[in-house]
Amino acid sequence: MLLTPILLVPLMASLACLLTPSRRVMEVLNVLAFAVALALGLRLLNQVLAVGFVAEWEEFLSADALSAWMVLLISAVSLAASLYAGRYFRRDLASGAVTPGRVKEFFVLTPLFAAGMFLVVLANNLGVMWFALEATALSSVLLVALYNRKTSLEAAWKYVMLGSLGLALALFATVCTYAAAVGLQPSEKLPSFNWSHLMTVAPQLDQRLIKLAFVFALVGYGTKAGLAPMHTWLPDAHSEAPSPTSAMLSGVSLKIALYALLRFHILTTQCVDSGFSRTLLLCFGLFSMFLAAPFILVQTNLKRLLAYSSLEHVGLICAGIGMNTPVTIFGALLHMGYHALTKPVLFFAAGNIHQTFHSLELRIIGPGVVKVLPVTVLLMGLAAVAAMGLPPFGLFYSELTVISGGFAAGKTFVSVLVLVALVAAFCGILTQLTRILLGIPKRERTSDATPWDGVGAMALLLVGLLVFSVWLPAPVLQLIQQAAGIVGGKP
Amino acid sequence: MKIDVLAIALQTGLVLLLAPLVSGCIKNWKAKLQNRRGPRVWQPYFDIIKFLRKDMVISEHVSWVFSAAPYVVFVTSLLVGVMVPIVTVQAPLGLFGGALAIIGLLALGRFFLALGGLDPASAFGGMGSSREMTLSAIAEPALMLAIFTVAITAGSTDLSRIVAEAQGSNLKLLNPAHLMAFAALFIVLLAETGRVPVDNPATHLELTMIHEAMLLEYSGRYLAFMEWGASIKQLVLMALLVNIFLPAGLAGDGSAASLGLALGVFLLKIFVLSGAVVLVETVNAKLRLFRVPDLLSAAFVLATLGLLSTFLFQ
Amino acid sequence: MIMTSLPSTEAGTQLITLLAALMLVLQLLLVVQRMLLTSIRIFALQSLMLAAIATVVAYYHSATHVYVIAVLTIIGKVLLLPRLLNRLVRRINIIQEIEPLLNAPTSMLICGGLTLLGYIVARPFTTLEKLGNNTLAIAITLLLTGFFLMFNRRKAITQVLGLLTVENGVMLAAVALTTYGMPLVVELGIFFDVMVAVMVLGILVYRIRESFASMDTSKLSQLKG
Amino acid sequence: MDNLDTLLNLGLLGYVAAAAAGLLFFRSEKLANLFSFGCASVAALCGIIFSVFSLATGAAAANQSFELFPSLIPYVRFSVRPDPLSVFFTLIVSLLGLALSLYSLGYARGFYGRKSVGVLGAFFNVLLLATTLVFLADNAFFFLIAWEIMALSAYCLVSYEHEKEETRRAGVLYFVMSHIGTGCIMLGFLLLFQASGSYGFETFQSLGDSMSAGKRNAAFLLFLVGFGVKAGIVPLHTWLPAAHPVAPSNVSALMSGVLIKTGIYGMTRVFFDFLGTPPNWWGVTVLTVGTISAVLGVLYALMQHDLKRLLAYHSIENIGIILMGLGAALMFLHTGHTLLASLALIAGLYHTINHALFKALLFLGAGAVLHSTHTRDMEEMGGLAKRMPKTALFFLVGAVAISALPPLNGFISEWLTYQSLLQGFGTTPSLIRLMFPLSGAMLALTSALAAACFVKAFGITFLAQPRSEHAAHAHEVSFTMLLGQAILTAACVFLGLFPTVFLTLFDPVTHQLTGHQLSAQLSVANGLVLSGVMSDGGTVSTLGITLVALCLLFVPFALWLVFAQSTKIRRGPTWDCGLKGLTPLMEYTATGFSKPIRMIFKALFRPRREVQREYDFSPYFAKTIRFEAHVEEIFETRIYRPLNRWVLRFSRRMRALQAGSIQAYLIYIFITLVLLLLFAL
Repeated sequence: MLLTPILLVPLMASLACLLTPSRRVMEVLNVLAFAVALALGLRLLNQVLAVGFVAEWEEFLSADALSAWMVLLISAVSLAASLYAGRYFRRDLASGAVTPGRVKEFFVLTPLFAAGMFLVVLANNLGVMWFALEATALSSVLLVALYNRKTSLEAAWKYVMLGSLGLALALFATVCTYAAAVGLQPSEKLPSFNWSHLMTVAPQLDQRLIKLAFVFALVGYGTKAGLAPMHTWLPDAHSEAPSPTSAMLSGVSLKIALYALLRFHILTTQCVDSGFSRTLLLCFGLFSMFLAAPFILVQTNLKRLLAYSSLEHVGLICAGIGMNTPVTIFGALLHMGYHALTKPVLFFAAGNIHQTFHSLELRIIGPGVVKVLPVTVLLMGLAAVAAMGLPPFGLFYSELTVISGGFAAGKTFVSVLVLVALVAAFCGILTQLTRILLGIPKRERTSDATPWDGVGAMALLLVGLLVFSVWLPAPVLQLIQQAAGIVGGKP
Repeated sequence: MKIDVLAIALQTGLVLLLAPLVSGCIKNWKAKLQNRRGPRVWQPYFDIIKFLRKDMVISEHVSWVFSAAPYVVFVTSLLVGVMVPIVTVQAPLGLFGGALAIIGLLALGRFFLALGGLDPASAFGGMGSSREMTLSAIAEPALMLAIFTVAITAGSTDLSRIVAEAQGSNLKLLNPAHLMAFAALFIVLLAETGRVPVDNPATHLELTMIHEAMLLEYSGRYLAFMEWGASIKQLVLMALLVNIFLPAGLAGDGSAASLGLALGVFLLKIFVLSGAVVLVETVNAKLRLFRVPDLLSAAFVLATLGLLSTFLFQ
Repeated sequence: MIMTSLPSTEAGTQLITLLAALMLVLQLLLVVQRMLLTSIRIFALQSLMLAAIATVVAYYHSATHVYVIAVLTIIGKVLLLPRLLNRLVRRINIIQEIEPLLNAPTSMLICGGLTLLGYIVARPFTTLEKLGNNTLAIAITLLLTGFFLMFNRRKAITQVLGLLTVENGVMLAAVALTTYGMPLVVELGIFFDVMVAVMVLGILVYRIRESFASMDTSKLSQLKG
Repeated sequence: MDNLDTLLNLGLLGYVAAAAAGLLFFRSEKLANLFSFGCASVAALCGIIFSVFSLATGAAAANQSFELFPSLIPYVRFSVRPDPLSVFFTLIVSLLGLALSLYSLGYARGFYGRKSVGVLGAFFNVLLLATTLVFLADNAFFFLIAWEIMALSAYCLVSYEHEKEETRRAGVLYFVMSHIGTGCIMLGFLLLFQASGSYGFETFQSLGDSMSAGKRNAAFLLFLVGFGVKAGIVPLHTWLPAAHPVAPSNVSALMSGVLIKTGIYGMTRVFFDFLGTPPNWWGVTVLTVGTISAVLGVLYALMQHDLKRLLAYHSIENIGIILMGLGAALMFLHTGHTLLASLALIAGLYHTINHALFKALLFLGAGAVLHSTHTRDMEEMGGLAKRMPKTALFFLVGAVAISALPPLNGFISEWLTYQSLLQGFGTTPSLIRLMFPLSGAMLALTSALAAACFVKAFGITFLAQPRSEHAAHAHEVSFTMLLGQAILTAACVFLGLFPTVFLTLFDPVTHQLTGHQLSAQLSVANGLVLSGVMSDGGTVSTLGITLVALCLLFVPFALWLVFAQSTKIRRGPTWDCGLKGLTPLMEYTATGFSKPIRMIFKALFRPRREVQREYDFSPYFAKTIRFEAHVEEIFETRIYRPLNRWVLRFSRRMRALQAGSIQAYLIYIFITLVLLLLFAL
């Protein structure tokens, strides 16, 4: 009995927050919930390594290596976000940017959002996975629209419209997959729609239907994952949402949609042996990376800059998996972990800057933030160095693994494209952040700049990132290799 | 290849004594050509002795570099004098430096001369140094290419080997490569020693001087060393030119008779070359400063043609 | 239920094909429709057709849980949703839909093209359908035209309607392709999701209406670059 | 053997301890300064002892690799292989590390109160550590990690004084170009990894022969561009004159002295060790690039009146000279003349260490001048020789060395380069051999122009009258700064006078790369004289020349004895054509000094000058005249600025894609879906 508590704990926290009036209690509840979820995630990790496939409620909930790795990511990012949210909303309330009702709404919806994500990852049935993803979409819409400003409403509207459309297409893909399963044994009343069962029967499925299903899944779940032509909602939603939410959105919710897409990818590679789904993933991944670079270069809004950088990293993960060799998939999954630890720090720092300068426009923030918020800028600098893929941090290692895997597998041209996109993004981020972080501030900032704010969450994540960059513990390594095996198509 | 101190001493003395004579002759013959009586041939000796005896007036702005410059110029010129084969095939100091070392030492002398010009904080000294360094920089590639042409045929930059190789085969000068190299080196000689087409040694207009402008602030024995160094440098370049391209008459062994003969032949050759220089000086007017690079690039083209012809017309 | 005494599945297939065709016609009507309230009514009618198809399928395959789906569709999509949307429209009192992105003739042309595309895509799968031939093609066409409707209109409500028709198309495919429909828990999940989605959209439309004083989505374009 | 490795570990740990100390004593500046730079000099000393002993005793030749610390990540081994080439470059970085750390002890005092010295010390040590690891790394992964950390710490040091906008822009330009270079290097190593299957350098050994020609040439070009950006060869050099002047002086000395050499190390390691026998066009390309870099480097240096910018351009020139040596060596390897290749390689490497020494010395001198006059502009200096005599002497020694004038080390390495170019003429029958003498002539032009440039640099900065208040009140710098400069001066003089002694250290390096040990052949008359490799290609002995020069000094002394015994020396005003006395404004300025060269090379510089005159009452006598002269940096204006403008314009046009209307976004998805349905199925 391990999977259901992971789901129930956040739900209980959400309900509890609904009932308690005081904000302090809600903060503590959230942090506790996600701390417990993280602990459970770690136990799940050990169990998955031992058993390989954990199932409950006669296989309604199941967890293999890939989902265990996802559970870890979700709980880590959510814990960091909830740690940061406490101080963040205290300052927002003080400055009147948000009403207590909305803060309560935040503390209720965030665990719901996380629970939805846990369900996506733990659901064995594709339909339930779709349902869970729809739940996360709906809960995060109201989080994006928390500030009730004109722009955040606009961002929420686009987020919900594009999201729901994407999920409708994904539903069609689920229907087609189920139809293929039904087509296989017409006699049996209701064949089981569990993913594990589908995997066993995959080679006999009707190839054309599975390919149609993958196309719709790619466009549907791709929209939720923010792949290139369908990414347009991503910068709006991430820049308008409150920082803890945009950290969760950017850090892990994109990867959950990518996880769903991967389930279809694995199914298609099992059924259609040609590299159909692989080449599509690769093309969309590369397109996302190359599309992100120009936007980063001429970006005027800080959070949109970070959103496009997330788009680029998701593109890299997608391309890594698209190259479909054990090394590149291992690199891509590892990159998911490192990115999940790095991106929230950047968003928390952006949150601090937003609350101090009351704007996200790079022109208004202007040079010299280091003189106003020295500690935040130091941590943001370290996270930016990591996000740019420079050595002391793990992202360099995972990016190089993906590219060298591509070279070893003979896909030279594609790997060169990946490297070119990474260098372009590096130049963009460096020029933009240097312009605002270093130098002397234009006009003297008022007193409301409290340098030591929200530093705890950021420092925790950075220390985690540094530790995992240098030392990759054996169980985590084994888990990722197992997950890579699953994605790579070995059962 | 060993160093005998006697040969060094003798050659130093010879160079010291001969240099003022050569510049004196040139001044004298030039005056005669312009049907003036001109200063007597021994005048430079008296000038040097006069300068040595006079008191020195040094500008108050200068640092120690100003007083170090004359010694550096004088000693580098003497060193080069000893490295060049004048009367014997094997130059006394040949082991310690070949053609490249000579170019380097001349450059060192020029470096300190230019610094000496800049130190007294006068516009003329600055102008002289700037022009001197520029023109010598433009002349350098032509000089190096000419040396390369000659060195390639001899397979080494060691002057004695070059002279020995030139002496061995018959009249080398007719070979087109050597002819062009000689012409290029002659133009470089005019530029390096500040002769008319490039710079007028006898002018009093500070704005037109190049070499003399740097010496304006010098007086007394510093001026003597500077003048003497300049004339030694002139003698050395002429000797270089003459002995590489017309190596006839250089003494192989150290016997007195062959040395005497070699000295006679050397003096003849030097005076013929001085005559040529005087002729060029009287015939040409001084070029504008920014026309001199064209002259020197002509020298560079000549040297390149010389280099090409080493293997084209073999 | 009048259809109790139908003798053979062949008649059922014809009935389903007829109902599906009717759904397609309603969809095309929706594309050219100007009035908001009538659009909502057309959507309700379309959902009714879907429920009818569900009952026919349930009857022929005697699958009890498909009946539940049909009933839920009727309650939800035919009664509840239109009433919610009507109340929303009346409270925001916007009646007339101003000029859509593409005028009527071009829209119709595009819908024709999309129908052609639907058939091309659905052609290899005709063998799979048990009841009613090429309902999958109609389902895909409904999906694509619903999609087209979403970006052809400026009004938020019409965009929601477009989304719901897309969802109808998917449900039609579910009914047509799978002989006994999807497992009940999945169907329930999908149904409740649609309900919650519309409620959330309602909240958002209301809030946008409050701060923007108009439901024209072209005003929602400040976030650039 | 193992005590050498422990010495190396001690050195590396020393840097780490120094960096940690810098951060630890963040609060108190004196402690941070003392500990970080003190430990750094001790670590550098260990490095020197390690490299000299392992080169001298041939221990480096055994070149077995050992692991610094166990790696906890798969596929990565932090292994180090001190083979002769790496140890030679470690010697350079350690020698400079020692001198610069001592110098920084004094220099950092200038930052007390203004900036945090702990951070400077920390990053300084991280840079030294990363550079040493770059030289010693044994597999591509560790090399790239050390390379990127080096670039990152150099960026942090360059933008140390980030208050000025110019510093930030230079820092970004440096890091962007360096990262693009690193991208190329990464691709090169991946091509090798693809061919060899593993990251270790030992598997890359002469891998070129087994690779396909296309991949081999691609790898060569990638490495040339990648390492070329870091070395600063001409088309890729624009970051160098921007980054060096703005960095603190001890950092720009380190960057100019060592960081550029990592590019040279990379090229040597890859071209000679990995890519097997080179085709002819490789050598020709490197030689041409070297020649162009040398000539353009010195020409642009002449036009500068910012002292550190002038020195930065000279780094480009000297890198060009080094590349000439390497290019010639590659061409000889192609034609099989391994003996000549070793000579050319020795010339290149000898000039690498020479340049490291005298360039660092000059930057330290410039730093001392900047420290006391608070300006880099030469037009505001002058007369510093009397006020800062020791710095002036050290700067003069540096200037003489860099202009390749005889008694010092610059002359020796250029002499070796000339010898290899000369001997190269006979090696190939084809017209290519014409390149050797022509590049020799260009080398001569370069060194002559360098001499002119350093007459300007030394003369305008140190001689004549001070042109500004700052210069007038300049004072000599502290003892440690002078000590740093003294060490480098001593090294320059030693390398100049005793080349044959130093050449013995080259034997293991040339033996590893080209299979020959030349030091015996090159030293004649028991080490007094240095000779070319051909039987009697020409000899030179700087020691001999200096001794004879000292003897010849007797002649002026004798003349003084005979004639000038009773003369007196009087100090008088400089000749001013009878005006009422010379003011500092009448002196020759840096711009004036380089005027003739600017006129001769008009086509290259395209000089622009604006003169604004302000008249008071009569149109004939201007009240104030403002003169402004600009020289156009063609690479900047022709290549980099248009490229930058085009990229930004393209990106702004891409921004239109995200125009804000939800209809557009829906259309994007619709089109993707339709296209996929039509074509992908």
